[in-house]
Amino acid sequence: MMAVAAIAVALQRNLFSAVVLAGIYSFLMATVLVALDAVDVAMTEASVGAGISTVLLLGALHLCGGEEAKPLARPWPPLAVALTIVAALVYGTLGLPAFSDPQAAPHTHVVPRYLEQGPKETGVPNVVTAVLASYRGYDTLGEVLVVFTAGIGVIALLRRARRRKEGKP
Amino acid sequence: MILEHLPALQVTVPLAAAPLIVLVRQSTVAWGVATAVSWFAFAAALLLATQVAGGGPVSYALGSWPPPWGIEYRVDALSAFVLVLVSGVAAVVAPFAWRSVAAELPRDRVYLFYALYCLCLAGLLGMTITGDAFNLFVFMEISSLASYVLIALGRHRRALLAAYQYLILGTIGATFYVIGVGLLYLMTGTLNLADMAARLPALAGTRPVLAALAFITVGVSLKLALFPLHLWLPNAYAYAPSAVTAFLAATATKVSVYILLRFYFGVFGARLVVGELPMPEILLALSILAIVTASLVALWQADLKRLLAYSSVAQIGYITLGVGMASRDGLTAAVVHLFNHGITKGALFLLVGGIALRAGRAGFERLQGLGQVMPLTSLGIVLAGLSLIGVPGTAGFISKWYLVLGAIEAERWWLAALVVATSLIAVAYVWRFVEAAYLAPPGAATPQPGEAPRAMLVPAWLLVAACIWFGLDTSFTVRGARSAALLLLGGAP
Amino acid sequence: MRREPVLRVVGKLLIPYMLLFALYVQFHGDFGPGGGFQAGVIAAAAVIFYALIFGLPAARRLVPETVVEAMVALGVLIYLGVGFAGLALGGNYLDYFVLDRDPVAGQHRGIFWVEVGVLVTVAGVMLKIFYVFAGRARPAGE
Amino acid sequence: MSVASHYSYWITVLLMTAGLYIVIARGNLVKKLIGLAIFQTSVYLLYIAPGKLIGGTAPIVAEAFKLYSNPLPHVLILTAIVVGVATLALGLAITVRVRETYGSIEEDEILAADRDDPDGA
Repeated sequence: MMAVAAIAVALQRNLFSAVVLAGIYSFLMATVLVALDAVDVAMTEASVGAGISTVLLLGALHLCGGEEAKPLARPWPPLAVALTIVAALVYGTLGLPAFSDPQAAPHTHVVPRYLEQGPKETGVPNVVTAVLASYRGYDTLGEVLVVFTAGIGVIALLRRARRRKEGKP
Repeated sequence: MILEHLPALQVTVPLAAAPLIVLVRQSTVAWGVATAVSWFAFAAALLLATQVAGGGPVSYALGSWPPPWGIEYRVDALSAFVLVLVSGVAAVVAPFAWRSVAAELPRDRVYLFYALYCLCLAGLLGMTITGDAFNLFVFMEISSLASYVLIALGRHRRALLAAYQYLILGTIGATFYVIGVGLLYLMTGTLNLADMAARLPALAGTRPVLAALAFITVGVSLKLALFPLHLWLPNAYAYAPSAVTAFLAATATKVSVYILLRFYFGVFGARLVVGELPMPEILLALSILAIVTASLVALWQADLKRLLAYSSVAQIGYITLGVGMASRDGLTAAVVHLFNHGITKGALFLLVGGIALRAGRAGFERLQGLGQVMPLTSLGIVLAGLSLIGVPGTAGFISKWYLVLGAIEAERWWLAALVVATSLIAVAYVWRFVEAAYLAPPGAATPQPGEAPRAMLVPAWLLVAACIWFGLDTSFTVRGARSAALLLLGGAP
Repeated sequence: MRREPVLRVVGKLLIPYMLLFALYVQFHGDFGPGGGFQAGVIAAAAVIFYALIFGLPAARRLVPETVVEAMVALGVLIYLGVGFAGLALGGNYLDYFVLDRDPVAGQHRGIFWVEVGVLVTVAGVMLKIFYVFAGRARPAGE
Repeated sequence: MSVASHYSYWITVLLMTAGLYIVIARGNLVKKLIGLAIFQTSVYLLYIAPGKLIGGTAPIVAEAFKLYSNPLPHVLILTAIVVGVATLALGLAITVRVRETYGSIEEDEILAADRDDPDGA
C-alpha cells in the first residue's frame, strides 16, 4: 500500500492531492513501524510526517499555487539513474542478514549492553529514551541543533522586513 | 583541566554561541561573539594539534560512556590538521564579514547571519573531530542546513535557486551517506569508526560492504563536488554573500575530502579500497576529467567569482588525484593541497568580496583597469593567483610538487606531465584577470578609485601572506600532511 | 471560520487537554514511548490549532513572537548547559553521572533536563515556522 | 539467502526509487521536496526492519518480556526524521522565496526567466 501511495504521488500532477497522498503515505509508514516494534519512531513519524510536514506543505502550497505545469518531457534518463541505484541496493542487500535473525551483528554487538545495563545504569526502562538521551545524548544535541538551525534559517529567509530594503532586487 | 576537555569545547563553544546570538538579537554583539568564538576555535585547534603531535591521538568520550556505546571524539594527525584549516579560515573570515555582511544583507537579518555562521563552523568542526559515523551525519546536516540558508541570503535572486539546488543535491548526498552507514551498521553492529574498522576485515568483500562503499563514495562526492557531481557548486559560490563564499570554498569541500579519506583509509582500509577494488583508477579518471573540463570552462566565464568557482572544481580534482594515487607522496600531496588550496581560495574570494563591495559585482567588464583603482586588492589577487597556478615560492607549488613526485614514484610520467600541463590552463585564467586589471584602461563600469575598507583588506592579505609563507616554510604543512598520510596508510583510524 | 461557535467551544475544550497530553508524553517518555521531541510537536500543534480557530492575531497575543524566538534559543541553551554543567562538576561533556551524588539519580536528572531542552526548542521552532509561513500568507496579520 | 527473508529490503528499495525518481524527474520545486521526503523515509525502513525480532517486543524493559527489538536504529531514525522535517521546512522556505521573486515554481520557467533577464528584475 505504501508503494502504491508513493507511486501515486509520482504520477499525480495536482500538488494538493500529492500532498495528501504523502500524508497518507506517512501514516502507513507509521503503521508499519508499529508492526516492527518501533513505537517511538512510529509516534514521531505520525506526528511529524503526517502532521507537521503536511501542514507545512499545505502552507507552502497556499503561497505558491497548486497545479504542476507540465507533464514530463523526457522521463527516461531519470528513470535510468533511479534504476542504477536500485541495482546497487539490491546487490548490497542480498548479502545482509535475513529478516529477524537474532544472530546478526546488530543484535550481538553494542546493543546488548543497552538492553541489559541500560535500565540499571540510567534508571530509565524505555531503552530508546535511555540511548537517545544518555548513551548517544550528543547525537540528540545535534538533532536539536538541526531543528534550531532550520528554525532560524526559516526566520532569516521569510521574515517580513520592517522596511523594504533595496538590498533585495 | 580545560586542556583535557578541549575536544568537546572545540565544537560546543561555537554551538553555544549561536543561541546566545539569537537571544541578544544585536548585530554588533553578534559579530563580536562570532569573531571571538572563531578565534577561540582556532586557538583550541592549534592546542589540539600540538597535543596530537606530542602524544598521539586524543580520544574523548562524550557523556563518559566508553565507545562504542557512547559517542567518541577522536583527534589524530589528520583531523587536527583539518581542524586548524577550518577554524583558521573561520577566524580570518569573521573580521572580514563585519563590513561585507553589513553591505550585502538587510540589517535586521545580520545577527541571524552570524548565528548561522557559528552553526556552520561548529558543524564542520564536529564532522572533522567525531569518531562516530552517525554523529558525523548529524553534524553534516547542521553545517549543510546552515550553509543552504547562508547561500540563499545572497543578494542576487539566483542565489535562491542555487541554494535550492544545493539543498536537493546535498540532501541526496547525505541520504546516500546514511544508506551506506546503515549497511555498514547492519554488517558490523557498530557505529564507531574505529570499532567498525576493527570488525570490517572479517567481512571484506561481502556485498553489503561493497555497496556501502559505493553509497558513501557517491554521497560524499556530491558534497565535495567531485566531477561530474559538481553541478551545484558554481552557482552556489557565485551568488552567495562574499564572506560565505570565502568561508565555504575554503572549508566545506575540504571537510568532505577529509571524510572520504577517513572512510577509505580509516574504515574500509587501504587493502580493500586500493588493493582489491578499482577505486584508485576511478578516482584518477574522474579527477583528470574534473581538472581539464572545469579549467576549460573557467576560461570562458564572464564573472570572476564564477571563474574562481569553476577553478575550485578543478582544484578539488587535484586533491582527489592525490587520493587516487594512494601512495605516501600522493596522499601527502592531497592533504597539503587541501590546506593550501583552502587558504589560496579563501584569499581570492575575500579579495573578490572587496571588489564586489566597491563595484557591485565582479563581472570582467567592471574589472577594467582595476590595477589603478584598487591597487592592493589587485596585487593580492595576482599573488594568490600565482599560488593557484603553482608558481615556485607559493603554497600552490608545494602541493603540485608532491603530486608530481607521487606520479613519478608510481612511474606514471604522463600523469606528471598532465599536472604541469593543466597548470598552464590556470595560467590562462589568471592571466585574464591580469589583462583586465592592468592592461586595460578603466572603463565605464569600473568603480571609482578607492580601496576596499581596511577591515576587509587586512584579513584578505593575511591569507595572501599565508599563501607565500607556506610556500617558503613548509615545515608545518608538509610535516602535518606527511604524518597524516602515514597514519592513513598505516591503516589505523 | 472565525464565527463557528461549535469549533470555538470544542477548541477551547480540547486545547488544554492537548497541552496536558504533551506534558504526559514528555514525562512519561521514561516508561513508554514519547519524549521531548514528540511532546514539543504536540504542544506546538495545540497552539497552531488555536491559531486556526481563533485566527493568527489571537494566537500571537497568546504566545507572542518574541517569546517563541526566545524559546528557540533557550531550549538549545538548556541542553548545552547540561553539558557544561557536567564539565563544571568534573565529568566529561554531557556527563550525567556527576550531576548527583548517586550516579543513577544523576542520569535521571540529566535526561530530564535534556528532554526539557528538546521540548522547548522543538515547540518554539515548530510554532515559529508556522507563524512565519502563515504571516507570509496574510500580510495584514501583523 | 532466500528471497522471502529479504522482502523487507525490496520494499525499501522500491520506495527509494520512487522518491528519487520524483526528485530527479519532476520540475516542480514543491514536488521535488515531496519526493525527497519519500526518499528519506525509505531509509527509515532500511534501518528499522532488520532490528525487529519476531516474538520480540518494543524495547521498553519490563519483567514480562525477555526478547526486545533492537533499540539503537530507533534512536538513529528518530534523529533522521527530525533532520528530514528540518530540511523540508528549509526547502519550502526557499521555495516560497523563489515563488515571490520569480513568480513561478517550475524549474524550466525559472531558468528561462534567468536567461531572458540575467541581472534579475
